[in-house]
Amino acid sequence: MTSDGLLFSEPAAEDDWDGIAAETRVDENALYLELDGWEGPLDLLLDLARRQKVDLRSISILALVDQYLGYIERAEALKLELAADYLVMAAWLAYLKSAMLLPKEEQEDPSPEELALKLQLRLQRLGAMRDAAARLMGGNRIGRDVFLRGAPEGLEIARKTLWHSDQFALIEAYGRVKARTAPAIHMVRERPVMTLESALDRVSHMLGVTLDWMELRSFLPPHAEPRLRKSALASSFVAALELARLGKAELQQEETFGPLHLRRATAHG
Amino acid sequence: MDELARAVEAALFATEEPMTAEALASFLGDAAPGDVREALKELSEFYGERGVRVVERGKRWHFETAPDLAHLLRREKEQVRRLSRAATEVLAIIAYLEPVSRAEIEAIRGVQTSGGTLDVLMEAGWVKIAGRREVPGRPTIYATTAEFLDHFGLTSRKDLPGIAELRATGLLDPVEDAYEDLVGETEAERAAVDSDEAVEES
Amino acid sequence: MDELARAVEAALFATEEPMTAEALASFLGDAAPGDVREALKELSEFYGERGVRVVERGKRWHFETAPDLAHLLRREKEQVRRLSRAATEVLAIIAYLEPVSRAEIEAIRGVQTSGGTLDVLMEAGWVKIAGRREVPGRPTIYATTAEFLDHFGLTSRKDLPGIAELRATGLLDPVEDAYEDLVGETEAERAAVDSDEAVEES
Repeated sequence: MTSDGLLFSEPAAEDDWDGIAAETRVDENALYLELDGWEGPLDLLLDLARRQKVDLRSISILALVDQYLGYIERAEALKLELAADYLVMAAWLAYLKSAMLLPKEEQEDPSPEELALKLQLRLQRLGAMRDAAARLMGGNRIGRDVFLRGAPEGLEIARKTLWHSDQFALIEAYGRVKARTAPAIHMVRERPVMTLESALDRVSHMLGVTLDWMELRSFLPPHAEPRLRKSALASSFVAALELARLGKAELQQEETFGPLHLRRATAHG
Repeated sequence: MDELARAVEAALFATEEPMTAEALASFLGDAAPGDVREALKELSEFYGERGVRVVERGKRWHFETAPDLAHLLRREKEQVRRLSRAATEVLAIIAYLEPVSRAEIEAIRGVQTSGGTLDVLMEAGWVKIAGRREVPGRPTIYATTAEFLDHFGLTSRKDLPGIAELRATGLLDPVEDAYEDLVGETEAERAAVDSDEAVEES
Repeated sequence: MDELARAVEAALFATEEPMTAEALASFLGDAAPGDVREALKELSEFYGERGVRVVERGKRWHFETAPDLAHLLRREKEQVRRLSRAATEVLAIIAYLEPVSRAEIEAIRGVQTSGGTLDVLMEAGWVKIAGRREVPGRPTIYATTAEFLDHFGLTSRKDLPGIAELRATGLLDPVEDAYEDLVGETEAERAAVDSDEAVEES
């Protein structure tokens, strides 16, 4: 909207309106239009209605419609660009006016009376709120009418933390630290084993004693505990394979998983 | 002057924010809120016509200067927030009709309310979001705050200028309700209310 | 109460700075400084033993709350909080091995110790700075205080159970127990015994 072409009297266009001068001053001689100053068509209508200088409950809606339409016409004559909502309101009011002038029996539903009454009620409400705003702003406002203490000492509750713990927590914490940070040493449990070297020695030595086939198990240490016996069996088996590979022993097994026999290799070439 | 009254007087003098009787009681240790309220009333009466007074604003109490001295003090101290006309209207609508949705505000003003207007009022601490209306769309509804009452010198919303009269004349009711009320009346009454009677006859 | 006294009272209340009688007189328009001084004296007497008073400090006047109520307006509220796990660990290390530097505490805990943890312990009054270690960098070393012994119900640090006792009460991790079972006394245990002895010696 522009504010340079202009037909009507001032609606207060201040940005910092504090509501004290609520009544719009009516100055019929200095009418100019500044649509920016109105908060939409309803606001303009309220302003026009108030110019009728009667209670909002007894304004003439027909006169109000004429005023509004006249206003819009003048704005158009001045080639003012009007916001769409002002034109919509103008069209609606023009319709309302024509409907109101019809004989009662030709009136449609909703009746123009109803529409007019509702418009009037809306204007009353807007007017009431506008007055209320003005009175509200006119009250004893802090910083304008009443003043608070300039330099209040302030109330203060200093929060002080009282730390609490106990002996058990302390000792437990130390235990936790010590346990967590004790050097970690990984030990492999000592187990009785027969190494491959000792099995080789043992088996080749025993092979030297006899020429007969001997079962592998008879090479094992006689009274060994079960864990050592297991280790000795594995080592002796590997030793037997090794001796066979070197051509120092011969192996024989009758059946799968059957007893494994070995004897000294006969020197035959 | 008893010790509690002295303590309440001092605390109210020293505080930077208005305080409820309960807050004062809790601040002053183990005082009974009832006793504090009693002390506040006494103080309020005691200061009465002095240069400063003790007032209640939305259940919170504070000291302020007497309003009739405004002209003496205003000169250098005026620091009031200037509000746009739109903002004052929106504030009034919220105050008188709370809680209201933006659509309801707009219905009364006949124009859209820019988000900035509500922001200004919320930033000032005078308006707060008061939940949502349980209707389709669940619109946000707005209400005024204790700071609003404080700033505008109102003891409670009942103190809003003219609110009782506005309520009695139905001006706080929606247009539709008001219309129903009106057309429910007899023809005679309607004619009296109907402003366009003369026009219709012409 | 005359109008000037009311105005002086309100002005003194609203001002942010103490004001001289002359400044008040000029602020309040055409009041005579003598009258203002008279009003100030009246006010000062009037408030007398109330919760607030009007006082003169170096020719400037202001309102203040009664000094005997200061304890009510600025109060300390004590809040009991339990020491965090981390802080308890740090405290335990200091208690068992004091005096220790932060680096030593960290080496023992295996994690960094935030400055805040030591601050909390010092705020609690249980740990104090016990000088500096005369090594490169001269790190601050920490020790426990008498309040520490008091709070934890210890007569002296000798009352703290040694590692052997901790183990007996199951306060050491089972992993460590198993380890000790297997290898018997180790470097680690000897170190622990050493520190026990250190505690007992101190």
